[in-house]
Amino acid sequence: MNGFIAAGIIGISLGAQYALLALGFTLMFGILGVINFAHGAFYVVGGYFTYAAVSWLGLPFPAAVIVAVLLAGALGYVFELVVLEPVIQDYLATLMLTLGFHLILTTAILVIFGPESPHFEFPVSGAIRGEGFYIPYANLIVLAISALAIGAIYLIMHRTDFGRALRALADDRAVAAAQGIHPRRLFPLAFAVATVLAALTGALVTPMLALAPNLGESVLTTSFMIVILGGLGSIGGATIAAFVVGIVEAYSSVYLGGSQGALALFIIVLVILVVRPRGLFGSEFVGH
Amino acid sequence: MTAVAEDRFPRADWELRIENISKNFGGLQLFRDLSFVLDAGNIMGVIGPNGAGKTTLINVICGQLPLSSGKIYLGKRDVTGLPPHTLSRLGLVRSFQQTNTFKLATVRENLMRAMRFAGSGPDTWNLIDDLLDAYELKARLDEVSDSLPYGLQKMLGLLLAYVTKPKVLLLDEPAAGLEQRERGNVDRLVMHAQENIGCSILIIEHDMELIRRLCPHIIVLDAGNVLAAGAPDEVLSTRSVIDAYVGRSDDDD
Amino acid sequence: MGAFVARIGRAELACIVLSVLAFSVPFLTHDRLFYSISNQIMIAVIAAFSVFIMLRMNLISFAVPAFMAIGGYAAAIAARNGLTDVFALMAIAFAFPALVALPLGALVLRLRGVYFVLVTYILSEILQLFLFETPGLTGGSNGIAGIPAATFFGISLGRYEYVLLTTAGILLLATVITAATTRYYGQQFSAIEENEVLAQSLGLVVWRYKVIGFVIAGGVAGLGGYALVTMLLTAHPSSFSSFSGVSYITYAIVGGRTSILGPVVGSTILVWASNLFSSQAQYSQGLFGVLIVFVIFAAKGGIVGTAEYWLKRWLRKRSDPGAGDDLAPVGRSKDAA
Amino acid sequence: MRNKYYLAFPVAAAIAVLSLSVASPARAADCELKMGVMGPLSGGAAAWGDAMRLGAEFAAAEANQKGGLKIGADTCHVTVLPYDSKYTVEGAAAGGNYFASQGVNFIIGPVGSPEATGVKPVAERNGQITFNSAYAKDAIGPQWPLAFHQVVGPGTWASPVVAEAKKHFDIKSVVVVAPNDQGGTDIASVDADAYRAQGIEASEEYYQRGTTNFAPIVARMLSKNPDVIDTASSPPADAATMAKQLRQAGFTGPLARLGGPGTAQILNAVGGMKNLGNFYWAEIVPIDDPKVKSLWDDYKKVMGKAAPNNSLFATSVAASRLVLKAISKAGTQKDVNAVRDALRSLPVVDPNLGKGAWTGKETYGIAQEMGFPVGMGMIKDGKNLGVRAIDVTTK
Repeated sequence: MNGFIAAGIIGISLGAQYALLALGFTLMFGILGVINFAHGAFYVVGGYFTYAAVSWLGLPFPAAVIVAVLLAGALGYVFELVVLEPVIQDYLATLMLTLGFHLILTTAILVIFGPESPHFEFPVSGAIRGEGFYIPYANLIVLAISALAIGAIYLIMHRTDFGRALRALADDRAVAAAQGIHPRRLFPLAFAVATVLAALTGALVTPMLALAPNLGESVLTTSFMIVILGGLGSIGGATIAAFVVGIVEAYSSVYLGGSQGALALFIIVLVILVVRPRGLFGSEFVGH
Repeated sequence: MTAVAEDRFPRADWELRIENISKNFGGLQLFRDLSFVLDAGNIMGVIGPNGAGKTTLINVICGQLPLSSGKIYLGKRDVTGLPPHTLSRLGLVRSFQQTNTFKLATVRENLMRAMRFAGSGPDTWNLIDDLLDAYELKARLDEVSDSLPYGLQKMLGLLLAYVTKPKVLLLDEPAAGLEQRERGNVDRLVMHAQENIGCSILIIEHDMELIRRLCPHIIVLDAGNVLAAGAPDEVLSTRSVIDAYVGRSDDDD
Repeated sequence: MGAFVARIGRAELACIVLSVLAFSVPFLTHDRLFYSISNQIMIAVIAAFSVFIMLRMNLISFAVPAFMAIGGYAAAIAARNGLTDVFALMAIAFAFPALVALPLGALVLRLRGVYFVLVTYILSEILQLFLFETPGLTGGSNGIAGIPAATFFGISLGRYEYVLLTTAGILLLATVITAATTRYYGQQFSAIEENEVLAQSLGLVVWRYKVIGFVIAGGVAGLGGYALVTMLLTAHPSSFSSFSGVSYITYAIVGGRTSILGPVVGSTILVWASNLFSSQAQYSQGLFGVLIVFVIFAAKGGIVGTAEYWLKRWLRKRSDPGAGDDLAPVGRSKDAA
Repeated sequence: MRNKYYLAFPVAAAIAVLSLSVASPARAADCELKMGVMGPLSGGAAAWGDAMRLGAEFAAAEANQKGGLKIGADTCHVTVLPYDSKYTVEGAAAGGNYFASQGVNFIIGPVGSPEATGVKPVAERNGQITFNSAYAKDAIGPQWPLAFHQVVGPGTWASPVVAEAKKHFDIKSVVVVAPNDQGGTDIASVDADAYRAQGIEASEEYYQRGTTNFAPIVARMLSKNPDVIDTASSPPADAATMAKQLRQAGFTGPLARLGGPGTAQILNAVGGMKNLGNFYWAEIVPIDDPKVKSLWDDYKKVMGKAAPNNSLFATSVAASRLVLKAISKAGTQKDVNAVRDALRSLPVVDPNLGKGAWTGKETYGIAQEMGFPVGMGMIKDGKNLGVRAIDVTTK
C-alpha cells in the first residue's frame, strides 16, 4: 500500500518534469510545424550552461539558471532565423536540420565538458517524509515552476497579441500572413520560447539527477511519447499526457520493473494512438 | 465506374441533398442545421462573407472533414461519413482554391493521373480536347505544372476535377486570384461540363458577376446559416444580404 | 534500346547496373578495409532504399532498424535451426518483416504523416525491449552468435569473399524490388508526395498505396538486416539501435529523395565519410551533423537532386540560351513512361 | 598512403570498382611495429576508450625510449594506431578490418561487450590478436584462440570479493541492478550468482538503458527490502543517481558496486563519506598499492601530461607490455600464431601490477585471461578503509 502511494507521488513529480519538457516540443510543432530533434540537446545544453555559470562564473543557482536559459533561448532564436526559416514550410528539411543540430550540439558539449558527468548539485536538498513516502523539496520546486510555466504559456497564447498571432499562424499560415502577421518575425521568437522551456527543464532536472552529454536521446523519446499521446500542438493535451506518462511509468516500473515497465509504457501509448489517432486531445486545426 | 454514359438527361442520383448538417471545431460552431438541395443537372452558387464556412462546407461534403451531425445524400444514397476517395468514385468531386495541381508533374501527367485515379477512360482526352485548345494548354502539355502561370495552373486544377467525369462537381472559388480577362475561362469550363456530361455543379465564389452569369439559383451563407436563397438578382438585393457584406474584408476563409 | 531504358528508367537502370558491378569487389582487391567498407555501404544502401520507398510518399520511417532486426533475426534463427540455403534465408528475411508491416501499416498509416514519423521512432525502441525480453528466442541482450555460414547449392559461403558476393546478391534483389515498386507505383507515389489531398479527392485510395509501400519497405529493410547479420556472423541488439535509423534516413535525404540514385550516392559518401571520421575519434558525430545541415541547407533535393538540376540547366542553356530558369529547383527525372 | 587511399573511396565504392586503388595493404617501412588500439573514442563511453588508448601509447613510448623493440635481428619503432569502435558490434568489426588493411596484427582492446562480440570473429578471420577488457560471458573462448582478456572477469573475482564483503557487512539479501543490455546483464547475473554461492538471497533488477530518473526503480528495489543494493556495471552516472535517490528514499544499508568504477562520482552524488555510510566496490586493479600508484607518475614523466583517471589504463599498459614482450620473444611480427604461443608461455608479471597468472580456464574454457590481483575498496561507517588487493590467480 505504501509502495502504491509512493509510486503515485513519484509519478506526479515525473509528470511535472515531463510537462515542462513537452510544452516546448508541442508548441514548436503546433506553431512552426517543426519536429524538433534538437529538443533533447537543448535540455542538455540548459543543464551544462547552468553548470558552467555556477562553477565557472560562481553565480548563485537561480541566477545561473536564468542566464543559461536565456543563452539557450538566444541560441534557438539564431538557429531558427538563420537555418530553419528558409525551409520552414518543408517538414522533412526542418526535421533533418534539427537532427543535424542535435548531433552538433551533443558533440560540442562532449568536446567542451568531456564525457564524464560533472559534479552538479541542486542547491536545495532534504525531503518531506511521511508514512511510507517522501517528497524531495527539489521535486516540489520543479512542480511549482512547471505549473507557473504552463500557466504563463497559456496566458501568453490566449491573452497577448503575440500569442494570438502565433495561434493564427498555427491555424492557417497563409491566412495569418494575409492579415499582416509576419512569420519571419514571430517564428524565431516562438522557437526561442520553446528552447527556453527545454533548457529550463534541463537546468532544473539535471542537477537533481545527473548531467551527461548523451542524455538528449532518451529525453527526446519521452517528449515524442507525450506529444503523441497528448495530440501534437495541444498545450492542454501535452500537459495531461505528461502526467499520464509520468504516472504510468512510475507504476509500471515499480510493479513490472524498469525494462518491462518501459515496454508496457510504449505499448500503452501505441494502443491509445490506434484508438484515438489524433492523440487524447489532438485538435483538428493545429498541425500540418 | 464513373465512366458515365454521355446521355444528355441526368439521372436522379445526380442530385446532392444536404440535410441539416452541423460542424463544430472544438467550441466554435461553423454552421448549424444547414440544409439545401442541388437538383440534378443544375448549377447553384454559394456566396457569403469570410468565416461564413463556405470552404468548410465543401470540405465536409467531400469527406475531408468529419461532420458533427446531419446527413448527406447523393441521389437516394446516404454518403454521410464516406472517405473522399469513395465519394469521388461515386461521382462527387471537388476543385481546390490553391495548390490544386501536382506541382512537379507535367500537365499531361497531371491529367493522366486524374483520369487514372478516377477510372475515367483515356477517351476522356477527346472530352477536354477543345478546352485544352481554348486554354492554350495543348502546346504546354509537357511543361511542369508548377512552371505554368497562375491562371493556367488554376484552370488545370479545374480540369483535373472535370476529367473524373463527376456527377456532382463542387468548385471552391474557381475565379479567386484570376485576372478579370481570365475569368471567362471558368465560365467556359462550367458551360462545357453542362453540355457534355450534364453534371450538377456547386460554385462557391466571391465574384458576384460570375455568380450572376452562371447560377440560376444561389444561397447566401452567413455565420453558418442560410441567410437567403433564390435567383441571384432578388437575393443580392435583399437588405440582410447587403448588411452581411458591409465592412467585411475580402479574402479567403 | 532507348525505349527499353525509358521503360525501366535511367536512374533505376543505373542502380541495377551498379549493384551488378558490386559483385566484382572481391575480385578487385584483397584489402580487408575495402571489403569491410564496401560491405557496409551495400548494407547501408539497402537500408536507405527502405527509407526511400516511404520518402516517395513524404513519409519518414524510423522503423527501418526494427524491420532489419526482424529480418536479420528471422534468418539467423532459421540458420541456427539448420536452414542454410541462401535463397531460402533471403526469402525469410524479406517475408517476415513484410508480414509484420502489413497490419502495422494498416493501423499506423491512418494517421497523418507526422504521427507516422513519431510512431515509427517508438517502434524501434519497442523492438529493442522486445529483444531483451525474449532471451529464449533471440538470445536477449547477448544476441545470437556463431551463426552457420549460408550455403549456395551446397557450397559454404563462409569466406569473406563469399560474404561479399552474398551481400551483393541481396543488394541486387533489394535494388530490383525498390526500382520495380517505385516505378510501377510511380504515378501514385508522386501524386501522394506532391498533393495527397488532391490525389485522394480525385479517387486515389491513398492509404492503400502507403500500406503497399510500407510492406515492401519493411521487406527491403529485412533484406538489409540479413546482410548485416551475414557480415557480422552475429545477430546483436546493438546492431539495430533506434538511432541507427537516423543514419539511414540521413543517407537517403542527403543523397537525394528525388531519384533512386539518391540513397545509393548518399549511403556511399556518408558511410565512407563516417569510416574516415572514425579514426578522427570523437568528432565523428559532430562532423556528421555539420554535413547534414550543410547539404539540407545548401542543396535541396540532396546531392543527386542538385546535380540533376544543374545538369538540366546546363543542357537547356546549350540547346537554347536564355531558357532553363523556369525549372523547379527540385527536378525529378521525367522519362516519358 | 592512407589519405590517397581514402580519397579513392567515394568514387570507388560508388561504382564498386576500385581497380585504381588496389593498393596493397600497408606494409611497415624499414622496421616499424604497428600496434592497434580500439575502443569507444566518442560517445558516452569515450573515457574508457581513451584510457585504453593512452595505456597502449604509454607502453609504446616506453619501448621506444629504450631505442625500440627488438624483433629478431632488428630493432623496431613502435607506433600506435587508434580506432573508434563506438561501443558497437559494427564499429569493432569494421575496426578489425581497418587494422588488417593497415597491416596491424596486434590489437589492444576493444573495451566493451558489444565490441568484443563484433571483433572476435573478424580478428580470427584476419589472424589478429585482440586483448579486450569486456566483462561479457564469452569475452574469450576456445573457439577464438587469438582473443585475450586483459581484465579479470567477474566470473573470476566476484566470489572472493563477495566473500570478503561478507566478513565486514551483515548481508542476507541483495538486489543487483544494471541496465537491460549486454553490458548490464553479463555482470549483474554473474554477481548475483556469486552472492547466491555465498548463501545470500540475490535478485536481479534491469532498467531501460537511457533512464535518467531512477525514483521508480528505487521504489521497486526497496519494496524487496534488501540488506545491500549492488549497482554492478551500471554506468557511473546512473550508479551515482541511484545512490543519491536510494539515500534520499531512506535506504541506509550498504551500497555495493561490483563491476564498474565511479566511486568518486557516487561520493559526490550522495554528498560525502558520511551520507554514503557503508559502501564496497571492486577495482580492476588495487589502485592504492604504491607500485600501481607509481604507474600514474611514470606516465606523467614519460608523456609529460597527467594519466587518465581510469584504472583500465593500468591493465591496458600491462597488456601492451606483455604483447610487445611476446612479439620480441617470438622474434617476428608476421607469424601471429608464434606470437600467440609466446604470449601463452610468458609469465604474467608486470613492474606495476606485480605477479599474476593466466586465468580464465574455468570461466571461459581457455586460460588467456591476464590474471593480476584485483582491488576491493571499502567505506565503513563513513570511513574509507582504502582499496585492498584480492588475489584471484589461485583459480
